[in-house]
Amino acid sequence: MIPLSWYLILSAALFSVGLFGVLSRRNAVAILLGIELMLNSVNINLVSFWRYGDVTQMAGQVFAIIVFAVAAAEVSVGLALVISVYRRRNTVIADEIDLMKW
Amino acid sequence: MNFPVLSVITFTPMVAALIILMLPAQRKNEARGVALAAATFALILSFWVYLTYDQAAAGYQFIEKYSWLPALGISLHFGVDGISAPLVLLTGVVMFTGVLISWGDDDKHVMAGIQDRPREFFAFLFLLAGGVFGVFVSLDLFMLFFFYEIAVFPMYLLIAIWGWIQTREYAAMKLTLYLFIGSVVSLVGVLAMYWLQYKNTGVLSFDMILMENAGFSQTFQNIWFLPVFLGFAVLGGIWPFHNWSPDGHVAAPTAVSMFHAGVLMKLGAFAALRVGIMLLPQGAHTWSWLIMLFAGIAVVYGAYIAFVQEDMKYMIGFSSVSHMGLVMLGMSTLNRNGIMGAGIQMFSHGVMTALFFAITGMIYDRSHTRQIPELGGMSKIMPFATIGFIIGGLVSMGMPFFSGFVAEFPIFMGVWEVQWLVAVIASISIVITAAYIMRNIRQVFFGAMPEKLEGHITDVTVLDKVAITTLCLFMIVIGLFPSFMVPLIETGVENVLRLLGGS
Amino acid sequence: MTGEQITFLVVALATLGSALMVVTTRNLIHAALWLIATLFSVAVIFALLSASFLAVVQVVVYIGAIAILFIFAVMLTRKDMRDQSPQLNKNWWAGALLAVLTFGGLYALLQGWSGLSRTVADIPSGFDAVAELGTELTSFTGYVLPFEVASVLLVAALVGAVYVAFNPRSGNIRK
Amino acid sequence: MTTETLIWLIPLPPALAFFLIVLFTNKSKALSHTIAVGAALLSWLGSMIVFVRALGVEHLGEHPFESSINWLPTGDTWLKIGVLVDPLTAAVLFFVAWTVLMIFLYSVGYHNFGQPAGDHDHAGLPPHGATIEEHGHKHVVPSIEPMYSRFFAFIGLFAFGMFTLVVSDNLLTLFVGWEIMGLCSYLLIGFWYGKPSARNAAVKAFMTTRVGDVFMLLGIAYLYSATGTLSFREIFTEEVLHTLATIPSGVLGLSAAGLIGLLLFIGTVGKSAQFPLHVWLPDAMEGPTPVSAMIHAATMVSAGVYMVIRMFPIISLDEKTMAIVAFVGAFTALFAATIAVAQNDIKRVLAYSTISQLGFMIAALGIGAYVAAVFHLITHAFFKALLFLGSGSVIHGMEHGVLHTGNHKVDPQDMFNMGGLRKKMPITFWTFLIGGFALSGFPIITAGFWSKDEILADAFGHGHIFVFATLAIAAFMTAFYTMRQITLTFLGEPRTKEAEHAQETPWTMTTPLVILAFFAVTYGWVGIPEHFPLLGGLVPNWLHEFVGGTLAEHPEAVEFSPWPLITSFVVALGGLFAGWLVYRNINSPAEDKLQISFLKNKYYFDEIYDYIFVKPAIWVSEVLVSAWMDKGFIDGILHIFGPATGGLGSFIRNKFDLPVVNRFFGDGTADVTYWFGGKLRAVQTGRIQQYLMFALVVFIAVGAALYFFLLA
Amino acid sequence: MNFISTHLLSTILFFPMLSAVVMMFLPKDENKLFRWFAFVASLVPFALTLVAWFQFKSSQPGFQFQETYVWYEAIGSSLHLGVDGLSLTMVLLTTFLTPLAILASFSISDRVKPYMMLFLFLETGMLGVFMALDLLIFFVFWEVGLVPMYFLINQWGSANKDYASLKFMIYTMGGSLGLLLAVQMLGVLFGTYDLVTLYERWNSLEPGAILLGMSVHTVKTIAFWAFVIAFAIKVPLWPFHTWLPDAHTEAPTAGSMLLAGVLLKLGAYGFLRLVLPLYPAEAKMFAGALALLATAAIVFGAFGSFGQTDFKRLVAYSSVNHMGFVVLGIAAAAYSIGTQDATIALNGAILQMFNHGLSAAGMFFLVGVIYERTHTRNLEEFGGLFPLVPVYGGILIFTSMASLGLPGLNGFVSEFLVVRGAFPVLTAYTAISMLGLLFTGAYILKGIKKVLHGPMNEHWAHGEHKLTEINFREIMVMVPLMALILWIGIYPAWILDVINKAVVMLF
Repeated sequence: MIPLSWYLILSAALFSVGLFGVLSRRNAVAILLGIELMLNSVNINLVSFWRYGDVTQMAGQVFAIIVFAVAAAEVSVGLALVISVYRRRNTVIADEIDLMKW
Repeated sequence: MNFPVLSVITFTPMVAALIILMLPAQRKNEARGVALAAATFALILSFWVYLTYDQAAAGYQFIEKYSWLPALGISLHFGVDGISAPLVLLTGVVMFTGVLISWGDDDKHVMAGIQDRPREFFAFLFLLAGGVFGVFVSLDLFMLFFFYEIAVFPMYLLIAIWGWIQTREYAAMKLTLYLFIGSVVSLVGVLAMYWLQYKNTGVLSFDMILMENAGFSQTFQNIWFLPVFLGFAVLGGIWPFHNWSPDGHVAAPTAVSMFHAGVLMKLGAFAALRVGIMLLPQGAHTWSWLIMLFAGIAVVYGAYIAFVQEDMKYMIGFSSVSHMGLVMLGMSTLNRNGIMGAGIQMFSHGVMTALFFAITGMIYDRSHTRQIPELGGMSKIMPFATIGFIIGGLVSMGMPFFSGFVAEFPIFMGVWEVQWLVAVIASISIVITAAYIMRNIRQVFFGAMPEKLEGHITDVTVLDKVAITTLCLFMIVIGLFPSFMVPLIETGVENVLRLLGGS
Repeated sequence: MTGEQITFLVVALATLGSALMVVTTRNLIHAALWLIATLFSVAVIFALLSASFLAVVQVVVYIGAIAILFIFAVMLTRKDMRDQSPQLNKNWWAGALLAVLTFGGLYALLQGWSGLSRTVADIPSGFDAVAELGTELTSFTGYVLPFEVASVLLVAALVGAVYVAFNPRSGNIRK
Repeated sequence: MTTETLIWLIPLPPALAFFLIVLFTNKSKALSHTIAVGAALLSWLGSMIVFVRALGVEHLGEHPFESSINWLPTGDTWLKIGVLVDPLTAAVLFFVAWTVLMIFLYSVGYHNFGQPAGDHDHAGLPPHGATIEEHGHKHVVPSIEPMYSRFFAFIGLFAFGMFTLVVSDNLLTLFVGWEIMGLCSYLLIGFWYGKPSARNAAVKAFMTTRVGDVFMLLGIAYLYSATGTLSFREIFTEEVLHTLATIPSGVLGLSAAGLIGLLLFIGTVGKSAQFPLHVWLPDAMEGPTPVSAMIHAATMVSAGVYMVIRMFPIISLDEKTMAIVAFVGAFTALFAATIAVAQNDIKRVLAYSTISQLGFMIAALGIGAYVAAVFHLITHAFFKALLFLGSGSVIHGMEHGVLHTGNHKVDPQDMFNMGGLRKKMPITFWTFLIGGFALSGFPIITAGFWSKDEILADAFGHGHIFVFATLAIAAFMTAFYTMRQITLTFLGEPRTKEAEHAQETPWTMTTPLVILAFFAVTYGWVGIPEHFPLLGGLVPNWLHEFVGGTLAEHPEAVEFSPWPLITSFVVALGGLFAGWLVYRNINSPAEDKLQISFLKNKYYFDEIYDYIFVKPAIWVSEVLVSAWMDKGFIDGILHIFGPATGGLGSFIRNKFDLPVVNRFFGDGTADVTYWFGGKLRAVQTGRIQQYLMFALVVFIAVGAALYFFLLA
Repeated sequence: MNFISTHLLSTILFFPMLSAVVMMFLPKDENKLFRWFAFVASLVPFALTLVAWFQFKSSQPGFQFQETYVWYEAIGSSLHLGVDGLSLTMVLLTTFLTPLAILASFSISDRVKPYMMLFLFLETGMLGVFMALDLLIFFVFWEVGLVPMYFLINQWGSANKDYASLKFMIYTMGGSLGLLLAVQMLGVLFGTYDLVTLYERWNSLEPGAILLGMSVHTVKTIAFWAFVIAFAIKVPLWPFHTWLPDAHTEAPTAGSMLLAGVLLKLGAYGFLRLVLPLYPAEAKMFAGALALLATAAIVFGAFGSFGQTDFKRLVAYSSVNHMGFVVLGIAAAAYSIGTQDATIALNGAILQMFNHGLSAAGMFFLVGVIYERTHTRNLEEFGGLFPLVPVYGGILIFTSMASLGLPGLNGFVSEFLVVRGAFPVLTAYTAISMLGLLFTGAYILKGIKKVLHGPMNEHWAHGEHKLTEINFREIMVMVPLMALILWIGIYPAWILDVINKAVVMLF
C-alpha cells in the first residue's frame, strides 16, 4: 500500500533533477534531456492523481498522453534546432548561442 | 436616448481605421474616401450631440453604461456635459479638416497632404481620434485612462514615420516620454483615489460620478491633487513641462500637428479639470495658487519665446503654450468666469491653432521651408489661405468679434477676482502676440516673395479651402454670437462650481 | 512494509539514480543511455499505478523513439565522441541550489496539502481503463479536440523539424 | 425797411460779390468788376442812409440802432451777436463807405481794364504790358491784370470784413471781421504771389498781425469770462466797468480792466502796425496800390484804431494801460516819421507816414483825447487814401513811360526816377498836393490840420507835455518828408526818359482822387473847436458833439490855448518849407544827405526780428521738436520696446528654456532613461539558462513571499 | 419702415458691415461696381443718421433710440446702443465722412474689393464706439476699428507703410491694454458692463470700501489712468503722438481722412463718455496734468508741424495741435465741472472734434489729390502751382484757413469756445497754448506758401509731369466739407445747440 505522497515526492525529486540538468548542463542536447526528465515527472504526477482520484475520470491519463505528444514534438523540433544551430555555429554549447541580446 | 450616439462617435474612427487597414495599400484614394466618410459621419454626430444637448437639464447627458469588468468596477460609461460637448465637437471638426488637408494627391506636381502610405497614416490618425473622443465622453476613470493612452501612443508612430525628417525621432521620443511619464504619475494618483474610494464606500468602481462624492479627505486631496493634475496637465503643455509640445509640433506632419495642438493638448487640460479639479476640489483650492503661477508664467513666457521664433511652426507651437497657459490660468481661478473662459478657450484655441497648422502645412508643402524670413508674398498666390491665417491671427491676439476675445475676456475677469496682479502681467502677452502675429502675416503673406520660390507656389486645393472655411466659421460665429457656445459651457461650469463648493 | 512498497522504493531509487546520471555524466551517449534507464523505470512506476497502457506507450514512444532520436542527435552534433571537457557550466552550483530549493519548496507545499494522505481508489469491477481511455480520446463528449490538436501539433512539429534541420545542397554554412 | 435791417444788410453785398465772382463769374472780367463795384455801391448807399438816419436821432449815444440774435449757446445762456450803430459807428461808417467805394472804382482803371492781355503775363505776376499793332508801327501798352476778377473778389471780401467789423455790436463779430481782413490782406499783399518778395511779405503781414490777434483773443476770452458778455452796450455799463476796474488781474498789478485793455491793445498794435509790430506794413507795399490804400488808409489799420476807440471805456479805466498806450503811440509817431525821411520808394514813404499818423491817434487815445482820435482817424482815412491812390496813379503813369521806353530796369516807384510830373499828370499832381498838405497839416484849409491840431491841443491841455513835444517833432518831420516827396515827384524837371513819357491816368482813377481830395479838405471843417480864433463858432463843432455822444459821460472840449496852435502852424509850414528847400535841386540819392543807412534800413528791425524770433522758431520746430524730441527722444524710447521684447524672448529661450527647463524636464528625463537602460543591458546576456535562473529566482521569491505573507 | 424706426441705430451700425459681407460675393474684377456699391452702402447710414438727427429730441435728457440685444450675458454684457447729443454728433460726423472717404478713394485701382470692404468694416467699428452704451461693447468696437485701419495702411499705404502700420497697431493696442484691464476690473466689480448702471453705482461707491484688496481711491486712480492713457494715445496727446504722423503719412488718402476725421475722435469721445462721468473726482485732481499735456500737444504739435518738409506730415502734426485744444477743453471742464466755464469748454471741445473732423479730412484729401498727381509730398518740390491749379488752390486755401481757425469758418468757433472756457480755469495753460495758435498760422501759411505761392516750379508746368486740375469727383468730395465748414462757421447754433443741451444734461 503506497501513499500518494511517495509518488509526488518522487516526481518532485525527478523534476528537480531535471531542472538541475536544464540549468547547469552546457550542452544543448543535455538541456533537452533535462526537459525530458521534467516532463516525465509531470506525467508521474498526472497518473498518480488519476489513480488516487476518481478512477473513472480519465483526465489524468489523457493529459499524460498529450504530454507524450508534446514531448515528442518538443524533442523533434528542439533537436532539429540544435542540429541547425550546430551546422551554422559549429557548436551546441548553450552559453555560446548568445546572439539574442540587446 | 436609445441610440448610443456617444459610443458610435467613439468607435467610428476605430472601425474606420480597421476598414482602412484592410484596404490594399495601393488603393490610396479608397483609403482617403473611407477616412473622409468616417470623419464626416463623426462630425455630423458630434454636431448633433452638441446641438441636442439639453442646456436646461444640464448635467451629464447621452449617458450609456455597459459593464466591462464588473469585478473591478470598470464599465464603459459614456456621457457628456457642458464642458465636454464642445470638445467632442472640436474633435469632430479637427478630424474632418485634418482628413481634408492631408488628402494628398498622387499627382507629384501638387505638393499637398500625405502621399506616403496614406492608408497607415489615416489608420493611426483615426485610432488617435477614437481615443480622443473616448477621453472626452468617458465617465469612467479607467476608461478615460484607457482612451487617454490610446490617444497618446499613435502620436509616436505618426510623428516618427510621417514627421519632419530632421527631428522626428527625437521629437517623437521626447513627446512619448513626457506624456507617458505624466500619465503614469497621474495613474498612480487615480489608483490611490480608486482604493480610497473603495475604502470609503465599499464599492469597487472607477465611475467618476460616484467618485465625485467619494468624500476624499482634505489631506488626501492635498497630497494627490498635484500629481493627478500636473500629470494630465503635461499633455496640456503646462509650464514647465511644455517643451515636448513645440518640438512635437515641428516634427509632426500637418494633420498630426492639428490634432496635437488642436485636440490633444485639450485632452490634457480637460482630464486635468475632470479628474484633478472636479474629483479633488479641496486639493484644487489648496494648490490653485501654484497652478496659477505656472499658468501665468506660461502665458507670458510662451508669448515671449514665440516672438523670437523664426520657424513658423515653432512660433505657433509656443503661442499654443501661451494660450494653453490661459486655459490653465482660467481653471486655476476656480471661479465661474475663469473656468467658463477656459472652456471656451479650449475650443477656440483648438480651432484656431488647427487652422494655423493647416495653413502652415500648406505653405510648407509648397515652399519646403517654414523659416519666416525665407517666405513671402503668399497672399498673391493663396489669398484664401491668407484670409484664413489673418482670421486665425486675429483670434489669437484676442481681437473682439472673434472667439479668442470671447474666451480670453472671462478668463481675465476670473483672474481679476482672484489676483489682479497676474491679470496685469498676463495681459502683456496680448500685445506681444499681436506683434509676432502681425510680423508673421506681414512677412510671410505680404512680404516680397523670394525669387527661389517664384513659380514653385500653387494655390491651395479646394479641399483645403473647405477646411479653412469650416474652421474660420466657428471662430467667427462664436465671436459674433457667444451665446452659440457660452450657455452650454456655463451649464458644465455650474457643475464644477458645485463640486468646488459653489464659489 | 509490503512487497509493493519495496518494489516502489527500488524503482524510485533506480529512477532518481539514473536521472542523476543523466544530468551529471560527461559522455552524452552515456547520458542518453541513462535517460533510457530512467524512462524505463518510470514505465515501471506507471505499471505500479496500474496504468498499463501508459506504461506501454512510455516504453514504445519514449524509449523507442525519443531516446533513439537523442542518440542520433548526439552523434550528429559531436565532433569528437569522447569529449572530456566539463559538461557543467561555471555556475552549475546555482542550478543545483535552485534545484534543491525547488524540491524543498515542492516538498513543503506537499506537506501542507490535506489530500496527501488519501488512499488508492479501487477500480470498479468490469472497468477497462484502456477502453475508457480510448472512448474518452475519441468521443466528442470527451477529449477529442485536445487529442486532435496534439496530433496536429505533432505533424507541425515534424514538418518544422524537417524544415529546420534540412540541409540544402548549396550548403549555406556560416563559418 | 427799418434801419436795423438795413444795418444787417450793409456788409452783405461785398460778401455776395465775393462768392459770385469766385464761384461763377471769374471768367468774365467785366461782369466781375461790375458786380464788385455794384456791391460797393450798395453798401455805400446803405451806409449813407444809415448815416443820415443816425444824424436825425437825438442822443444817438443813449439809444443807438441795435439788434442782435442768438449765436452761440453757452450753457443756459446764449452768446448774442448783432449790429449796433451809435455815433462812432456812424462816423466811421461814413468814411469807410466812401473810401471803399472810391478804391473799388479806382481799381478798375488801375488794373488796366480794357487793355489787351499781356504778351507773356501769367497769373501771380504783375502785367508786363502788351504789344499792339497800331497803324503801321507796333508799340507797347499796359496789359490787363491776369487775375483781374480774383482781385475784385478779394477786395469784396475785404470790404465785407471791414463793414462787419464796423457795424458789429460785440467783440466777437468785430474779431471775425478783423481776422477776415487779416486773411484778405494776406491774400492781397501776396496777390502777385509769383514774386518771392510779395509772398514773404504776405506771410510776414499775416504772422505779425496774428501775434497781436492771439493776445486780442486772450483779451476777449478774459473779458467774456469776466463779464459774461461781449456786447459793447452790456459791457459799457456803470457796474460792469466798476467791477472790472476793481478786480485785480494779478498781472503787473493791473486791474482786470487794465489787463483786458492791454491785451486788446496789443491786438491793435499788430493790426495798426504800431511799434514793435510795425515791421509788416512797409513790406505790405508789395501788393497792388489799391490794396495799399485799402489796407493802410481806409480799412485795416483804421480797424485797429477803431477797436481801441471802441474799447476806450475799458482801457481808460486803468491809467497804467493808458500810459502804455500813449507812450507806444507817441513813440511810433516819431520813430516812423524818422524812417520815412530816408525812404525813396514813393509808397514806402506813405507807408511809414501811415504808421506815424496812426501813432498820433493812439497817442491821442492814450491821453484821453477820444474825439480827437476819432477826428484824426477819419481825416487821415480820407487823405491817406487820396495819397495812396495818387501815388498809385503816379506809378501807373511811370509804368506807362517804362513801357514806352522798354527799359524795365527803371523802378517806376523810385522817386529819384521821377520829377516834373506835375505837367505830365496835372490832376494827380493837384490832388496829391492836397493830400500831402492835409497830411502835413497845412493850416486852416486842410482837414489834417484840424485833427492834428486838436490832438496837440488835447495833449497840451491835459498836460502831457512829453507826448505833446514828441508829436510836435513828429508833425514837423511829417511835413518835411511829405514836401520832400512832392518835390522829388512832381516839381523840377523829369530826371529820366520814363518820367518824360509818363502820362495822365484814365478817369476811373482820377475821379476817386478828386472826390477824396474834396473830403481831404472839407472834412476838417466839421470839427473846428468853438474857441478857435476867427473861425471858432462859424461852423458848430458838430463832430465833437456827435462822436462825443458815444461815451457815457460826454468828454468836454479842452479850453483853448494858443501854444499848440502856434506849434502846429510852425511845424507844418516849417516842415513843408524845409522839405522844399532841401530837395528842390537834389537829383540823385547820392546827393541826399539824409540817406543814413541806419534810417534807410528801418533801424534794422527786420534783421533783429529775424535773429530773435524767426530763426529760433525755425530751429525749435525743425531741430528741437521734430528731430530731437519726436524722432530722437520719444520714438527712440518706443523703438527700444521691439528689440527689448525680442531680446527678452531669445534670452528666455536660449538661456532658460533650452538649458534649464528643457534640459531638466525634457532631454534630462530621456538621458536618465538611457542611462538606466545602459546599466541594465548587462542583464540581457542572451544566455537562456541565466534567464531561466532569474525567472526561477524571482518565481521562488515571489511565491515564497505570497506564501508567507498572504496565505499564511 | 417700422423696423427701421425701431432699430434705427442697429441698422446704421451694421448696415456697412453687412453690405461688406454682401460685397464679398460680388463678381470679381468689377472695380466700378465695387466702388459704387460701397459708396451707396455708405450713403445709407448717412441718410439714416440724418433721420435720427431730426427725430432726436435734444432737450430730452438721457439716451435716445436705445436698443438692447443679448450679446454675452454670461459676463453681463449686452449690445446696448443709444445716443445722446454728444454721440449723435460724432455718429453724424462718421457717417458723413465715410461716403466722402469712399468717394475719395475711387482712384484706388489695386484690389478695390477688399479695400472697400475694409472701409465699410471700419465704419461699423467706429460707429459702434460712439453708439455703445455698454462698456464691453465700447471696448469691442474700439479694438475692432484697429484691424481694418491696420490693413488699409499696411496694404495700400506708401513707402514706409510697414513700420507705420505696425507702430499704429502695437501702440494703440498697448494703449488699450490698460483700457482692457480697467474694463475688466469694472466688470468684475459690478457684474455688469452697462454704462447707465455703471454711472450710478460707480459714483455711489462709499469711499471706505475695499475692492479687490485695494481702497476705492486706489482702484479709481488706477482705472482712471488706465483709461486716460488709452484715450490719450488715441487722441493723441503729447507725448504719445508719434504714431500719428507716421500712420497718417503712410496711410492712403481716404485712410488718413478717416483716421484724422474720426479715429482720433474716439479718444476724445472716450474722455467725455467715460472718464469725466466715471471719475469726476480724479479728473478734477489730475486736470492740471491733463492740461499740461494738452498744452504741450498744442505747442509742440504746432512747432512740429511747422518743422516738416513733407506736406502730409505737416497736416498730420496739425492734428496733434488741434486735438490738443479738445483735450484742453476737457481738462478745463474736468477742473471746473458744473460751472458755466465747464459747459462752454466742453461745447468747444466737442465742436472742435467735429470741426477738426471736417477740416482735417479735407486737408488730407487735398494733400492726397496733389500727391496722386505729382507722387511727391516734399514741399520743396512744389512751388507756384497756383496758376496751374487755380480751383485746387482756392479750395486748399479755404480748407487751410478753416484749419487755421479763421473766424467765419468752423475752426474759430470751437477754438474760441475752448479758450473762453479754459481761460478762467487754466489761465496760464491757455495763455501758453496761444503760442500754439500763433504757430498754427505759421505752418498753415508755410504749406500754402510752399505749394501754391512763389515762382512756379516749371517741372509741373508742362510735359508728362503737367499738373492737372482737380477733377469733378474730387471737387464733389470737397464741396460738402466746405459747405459744412462755412455753415458752422457762420451759424454754429444748429449743431452747437444739440451739443450744448447734451453737455448741460450730462455734466
